[in-house]
Amino acid sequence: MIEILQSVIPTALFYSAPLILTALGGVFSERSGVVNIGLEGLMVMGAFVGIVFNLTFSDVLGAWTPWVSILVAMVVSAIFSIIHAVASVSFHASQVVSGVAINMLALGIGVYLTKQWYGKGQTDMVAQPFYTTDIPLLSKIPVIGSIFFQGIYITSYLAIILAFVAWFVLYKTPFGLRLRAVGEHPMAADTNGINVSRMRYIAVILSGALGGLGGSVFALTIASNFSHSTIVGQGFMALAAVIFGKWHPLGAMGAALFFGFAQSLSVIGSNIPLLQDVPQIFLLIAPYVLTILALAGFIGRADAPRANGEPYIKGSR
Amino acid sequence: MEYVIEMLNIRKEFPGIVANDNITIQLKPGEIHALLGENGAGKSTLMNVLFGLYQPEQGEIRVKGKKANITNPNIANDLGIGMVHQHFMLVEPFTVTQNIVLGNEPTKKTGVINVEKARKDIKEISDRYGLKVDPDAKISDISVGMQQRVEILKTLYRGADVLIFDEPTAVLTPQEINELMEIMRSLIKEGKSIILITHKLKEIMEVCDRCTVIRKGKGIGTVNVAQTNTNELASLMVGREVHFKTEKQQAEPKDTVLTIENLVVKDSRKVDLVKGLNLELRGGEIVGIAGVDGNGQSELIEAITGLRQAVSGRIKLKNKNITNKSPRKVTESGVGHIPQDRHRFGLVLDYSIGENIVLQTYYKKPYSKAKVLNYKAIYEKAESIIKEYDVRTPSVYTKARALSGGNQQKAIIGREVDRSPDLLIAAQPTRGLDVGAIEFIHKKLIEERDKGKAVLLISFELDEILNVSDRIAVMFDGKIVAEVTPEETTEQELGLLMAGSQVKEGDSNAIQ
Amino acid sequence: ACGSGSNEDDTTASDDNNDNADNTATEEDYSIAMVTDQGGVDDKSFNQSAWEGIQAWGEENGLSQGNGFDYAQSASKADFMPNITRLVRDEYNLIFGTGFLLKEDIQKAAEQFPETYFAIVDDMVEAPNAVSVTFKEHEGSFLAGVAAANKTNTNKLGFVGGIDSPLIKKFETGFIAGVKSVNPDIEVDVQYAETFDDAAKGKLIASNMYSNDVDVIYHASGGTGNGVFNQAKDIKQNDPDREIWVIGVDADQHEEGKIGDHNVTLTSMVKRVDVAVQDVAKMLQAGEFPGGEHLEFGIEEDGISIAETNTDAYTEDIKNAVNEWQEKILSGDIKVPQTSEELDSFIEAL
Amino acid sequence: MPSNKLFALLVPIVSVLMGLIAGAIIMLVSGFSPIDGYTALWNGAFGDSYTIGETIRRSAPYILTGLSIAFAFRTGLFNIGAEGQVLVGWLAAVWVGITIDAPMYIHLPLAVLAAAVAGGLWAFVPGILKAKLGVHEVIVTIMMNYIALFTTNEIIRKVLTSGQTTTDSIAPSASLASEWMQSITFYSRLHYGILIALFAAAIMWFIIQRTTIGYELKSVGFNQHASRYAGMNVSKNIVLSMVIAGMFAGLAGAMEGLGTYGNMSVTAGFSNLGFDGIAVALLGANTAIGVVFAAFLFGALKEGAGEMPTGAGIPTELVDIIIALIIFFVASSYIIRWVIVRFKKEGK
Ligand SMILES: Nc1ncnc2c1ncn2[C@@H]1O[C@H](COP(=O)(O)OP(=O)(O)OP(=O)(O)O)[C@@H](O)[C@H]1O
Ligand SMILES: Nc1ncnc2c1ncn2[C@@H]1O[C@H](COP(=O)(O)OP(=O)(O)OP(=O)(O)O)[C@@H](O)[C@H]1O
Ligand SMILES: [Mg+2]
Ligand SMILES: [Mg+2]
Repeated sequence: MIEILQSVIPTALFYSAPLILTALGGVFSERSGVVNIGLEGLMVMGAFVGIVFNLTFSDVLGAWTPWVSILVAMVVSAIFSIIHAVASVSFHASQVVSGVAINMLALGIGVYLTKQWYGKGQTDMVAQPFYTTDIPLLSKIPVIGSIFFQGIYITSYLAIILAFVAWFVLYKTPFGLRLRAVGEHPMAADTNGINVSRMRYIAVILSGALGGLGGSVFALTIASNFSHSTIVGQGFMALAAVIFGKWHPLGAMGAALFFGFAQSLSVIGSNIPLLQDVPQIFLLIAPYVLTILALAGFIGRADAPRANGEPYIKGSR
Repeated sequence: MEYVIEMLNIRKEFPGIVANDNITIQLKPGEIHALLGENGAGKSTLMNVLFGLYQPEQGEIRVKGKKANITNPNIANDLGIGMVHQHFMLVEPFTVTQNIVLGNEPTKKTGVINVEKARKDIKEISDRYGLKVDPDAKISDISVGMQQRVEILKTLYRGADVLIFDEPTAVLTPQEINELMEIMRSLIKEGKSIILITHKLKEIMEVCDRCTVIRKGKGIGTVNVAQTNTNELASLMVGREVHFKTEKQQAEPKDTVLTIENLVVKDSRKVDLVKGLNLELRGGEIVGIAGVDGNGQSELIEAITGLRQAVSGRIKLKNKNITNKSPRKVTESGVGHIPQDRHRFGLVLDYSIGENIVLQTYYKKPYSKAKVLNYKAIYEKAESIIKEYDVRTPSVYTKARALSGGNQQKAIIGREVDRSPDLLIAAQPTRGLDVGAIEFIHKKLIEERDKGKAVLLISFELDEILNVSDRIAVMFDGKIVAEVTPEETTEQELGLLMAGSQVKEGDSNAIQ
Repeated sequence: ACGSGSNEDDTTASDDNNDNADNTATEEDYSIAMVTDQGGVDDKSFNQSAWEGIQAWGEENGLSQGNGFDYAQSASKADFMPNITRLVRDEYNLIFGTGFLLKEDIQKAAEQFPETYFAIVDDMVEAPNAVSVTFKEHEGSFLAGVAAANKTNTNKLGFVGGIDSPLIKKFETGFIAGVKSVNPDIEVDVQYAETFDDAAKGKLIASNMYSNDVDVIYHASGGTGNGVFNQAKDIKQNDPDREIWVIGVDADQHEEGKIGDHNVTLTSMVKRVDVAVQDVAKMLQAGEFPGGEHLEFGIEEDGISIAETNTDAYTEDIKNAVNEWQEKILSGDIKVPQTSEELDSFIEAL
Repeated sequence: MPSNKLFALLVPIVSVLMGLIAGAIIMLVSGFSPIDGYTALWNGAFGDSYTIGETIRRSAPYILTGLSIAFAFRTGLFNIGAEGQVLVGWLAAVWVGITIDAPMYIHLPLAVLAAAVAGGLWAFVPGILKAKLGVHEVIVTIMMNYIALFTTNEIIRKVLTSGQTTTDSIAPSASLASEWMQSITFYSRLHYGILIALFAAAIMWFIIQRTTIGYELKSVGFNQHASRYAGMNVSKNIVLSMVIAGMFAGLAGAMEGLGTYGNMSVTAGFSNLGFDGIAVALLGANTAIGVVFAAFLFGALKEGAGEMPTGAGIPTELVDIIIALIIFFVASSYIIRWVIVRFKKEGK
């Protein structure tokens, strides 16, 4: 059993980390009332920038390259997400439409520029990706140490820590209270003197930053290069995690970890004696079926922030 | 004389309509100033201008004699102007405290919201003005009255000394209204000034010092309340004579239409709210259900109309059992329902008026044949209803959303009455309407009665109950605890009964 | 022109050339084009290899891209046919479809355009004007298996497949056959990712395999393999002494294996599509286009080889062992199995 | 204020123009000639009868997935699952096309129907979960996509073939392919499916605009409480909406299985027909007519894109960028309206 956990948990963690980060972005955006199905595109942008930056500056920055890369990816994706904010907050565009456009645009730009800059559809592999580490001291703890603190990406911890930070920000600070108010009842927030548009801009930009972080972490821990197929569906899985987690940062983290576990189990399944004779197809679809069952069985109904998806137009009702 | 607020010659246009046309209103310090006008006269618009939600095209606002340019609610807050909106501006999943401090949160050094301090501040203010609230309750869990107190606390918390109340009493029970009046008086005592919008002339007479009347966007004038009466106010506002007491003949009850036996209904939190209720209703009579909000009225209506499951008991319509039948079955058996919440239940706001008129009949001839809609028939019907019920709308193709509340209500009533149901359930049918519209709706209900239909009227307005009903059933704690006739009772007695005091010997004789 | 960086500034020029190509193509001048599958001409795999073959052939004949040879990139399955047709109408004499995904479309095109020659790489079509080019991947995989079996310390090996399909089965069975031929006691853990572009899945599988003491993984899974390389490199980074290897596929994946001073790519099973493409082109020029035939490129035809780039890991001993078995294959002493059934009887016979 | 109809026409046209202008700027900046680029794009989409045929062929499934998403949207549901519904529809059509032996007038309708039914069943799952348990349809449909992908692959390998990656070709009696259409379009793969797609659009328009079913569906989409009050069965309508949406998407699968390809192959990833359908639906403002136009626009741009690398050396992704920008501009029609109104005022 411990052995299984030892192999499941670290893998689940690296699989989940990009999803957690991106889903946190989704939580911020949707909590402020802006539906964000553009998460996929934001991840694409993050992956693209993270890889390109890493390839370009690894000689200069050395071991710091991956860290600076994800930072730059965050910033660029945050800027990129302003398009979504402008369309859906200022121009009152349908937020779903704008999100779809973000997805197409990011992939288009990413691959187009890759072809322009590298003359081919995919980049080389980066020389400075993230590597796993053992946490000093903690990894020595018997049992737990080997499960949670050995051979783990720092970025996975970062994701988990950020989930708690997001929870803190959303539920403990004035900023979070205001942001949630804007997503529930923008007019009430407005009459309380809160600038609805500004809050929504900030939230969308945060989702851009976190989505970019998620995408670049994916690229620098898992894919190592960028092409049209680097990010295929992870953004949608992150969106699913947002909803699965009931628009709560810790919920979204839990959902993303659940996906990671399920994927990891489906791979490891063939080594577990009990599951050895199960045809592979069932293991393959198990993560998705399990998600549906979990939702239907005990997670149940989840209510979105009430003003989610609705542009706020001053003076209308 | 110094005014705290002066709005001079305000003009505000919306596309195609002048909502405020050269209106002036001046508020003296320490007064309660009423703003009166028909539905859609432009009261809310004027106050929204004052609160910084709208920018006027013309005119000037002076605060304590100084010209002010109020471009957003923040500025209004800073100038000490607070507003309790007609539709509450509360974030439902938040607690009372969170709603009050929102936008002005006290923080600790760490940047965390200082909940303890917020709670203490709120307690202080609420004690001072007698505004009882539970600071940790969620808005979605508290009564409308408490929600309103939260709204008031919100403005006081921000240090407002001019308070605008936009129709605060429309959604309150009589008890809550009395409490509110008390609160307003104590606010004045503390040196605040108040602008009160209400359609209830009695309230104006009771608490207000002066009253500004507007009609169709134009200022009619300001009167001293002490030197006027309700009749004069009403005719100033509507431009004609208004009858408060609806004329009606003695009821002639016929066969039993509705029988309810031992009905038990739970609310959405699985608590019994209707606890073995019995009631009988005959054709040709209007039975008013009087009761304090939350005593099971809503659940009773929902059980009758099939919107909520009854746990036990029986509901019979003309000897047909309709207990736990689907809403469609109930409707088809001859029940009409004017719902309490017109936006939630009564209308599909994004449908046109025409489409809303056939909301329960679209699948029947002539509105559709073999599942194909006949829009010509639908809109013809709608035309005739908006004409008969004086629904003011640009056209039958206009979305219901664009209509004023009063006109939305008239459309619903038109729709329900026009189906000519044997039983018409009217829940708070005149909430938020001006006196003219109320008069009209009361007339329609009585007309139905005179056609031999049974009408069940649920209202928190004792006036309305006493004025319209032929028989009054008092509902308390999920049961009908007394039945009286309007002639034999008084508001005081009803009030006592509604509060659950024992039925007196003499009254039980009144039960038929 | 987008495919090669050097060409990107002279777009207009190549555009003009394009027009010329249509006008000046005479009967003696042959022109050749290819339609990629979703991978694209820079997939570091058989699309790229095929394109390199075509380029080499073009250079040899003094042609330039857009003028004598070209490619059409497909973004999805829906693009195959329009791309083929466009090239037909641009009057290319021979059109390659690279990848088994194009099988149906090449088949159809060959029937519709009998005047044009076609070639499908990695699958088979039947038409008098089309040639089928396949590779004996099982033979190469067999040698990869031999190398892995000689390298392993744990006697546990892994195989990561892309999509479970007859083609990838050839890699799997060849590999296992090679391994078992060296040492029947070695276990091979086989997993299919069911996708060619999910690096995360590849990494999950590799992580699981390596933590179960597998020390060499052979992958035939395209982009999914990125994850395998990643995992191997990560382990190597943390524990430079740990012996851990990946065997690449299609092209020499030496680059992918680099990690500091080490390289985790033991070797790669290289498919020389470029060789095959040039061979077919030359046959066409010689007027001997093998229409209707099935050409199989194996070790003997130089269509398959084993990379020897990583001289540190790929030791002389391994090299000798591989060469030994290669001889046996060439001489026909052993027939490498291509399907699960053949593999079963092969192992039985050991 | 100019009439709404005028706007409904102007906004998309202005948006497309702005998208193309933005594309031209990008081409200029990256050193390409916009004239060459757009000439190639045009030739690739409408250059001759062949490309026109292919453009139309490509549009047919877009129409259907667009309808699928638009239909669900009208009921307030977001069907991200068209992708999976396409796959199961495709599989079902091919399955019937291969295994059944019947005359064309039975076989073809049966195969088409099978696709619709399969798509409908696939969408039934998220529908019923949403209606009965309130489970968010977005997650369930995303999960159902993956399940569809892996299961159809497995069925092709294990049931329809023995370990092969492509099924046999369907019987000619189940084929939508049309020699006549092919012959007038220089052997494009244009097939009768486009008629099915247009017919489906007409059906959607009719259901939504003219029938009591559509009246109920829209009503439930707008306000569930009022719909219940009015006696409508909210759960039934949610399920029905998803199922009809799934049937449209399933039909898109039939376009591919019975028309374009005549078989089905194991695939490594999604066809993107479903995801692109989201964009098509939204570009078409979720109306049947709008979806048809948007699908043709989409089809033309995507088809024409193929010519850009060969014709002008421009990566096809530029077209994706242009499409995305067009979508932005349509979505932001508020600002376009505002500009047009401003413009008109100034002109006066
Ligand atoms: N946001 C708006 N957009 C367009 N027209 C509006 C808007 N708000 C108000 N109006 C118009 O202005 C008029 C006045 O509206 P207002 O809300 O001030 O009425 P009111 O006097 O508050 O009515 P009630 O008594 O029903 O609350 C209405 O008839 C309406 O047509
Ligand atoms: N977006 C809008 N477009 C047109 N008219 C509007 C709009 N919003 C509000 N109105 C108008 O504003 C007027 C008053 O609005 P208000 O919110 O005060 O409702 P009301 O008439 O008081 O109804 P209720 O009884 O529901 O409170 C209405 O007459 C309505 O026509
Ligand atoms: Mg008002
Ligand atoms: Mg009102």
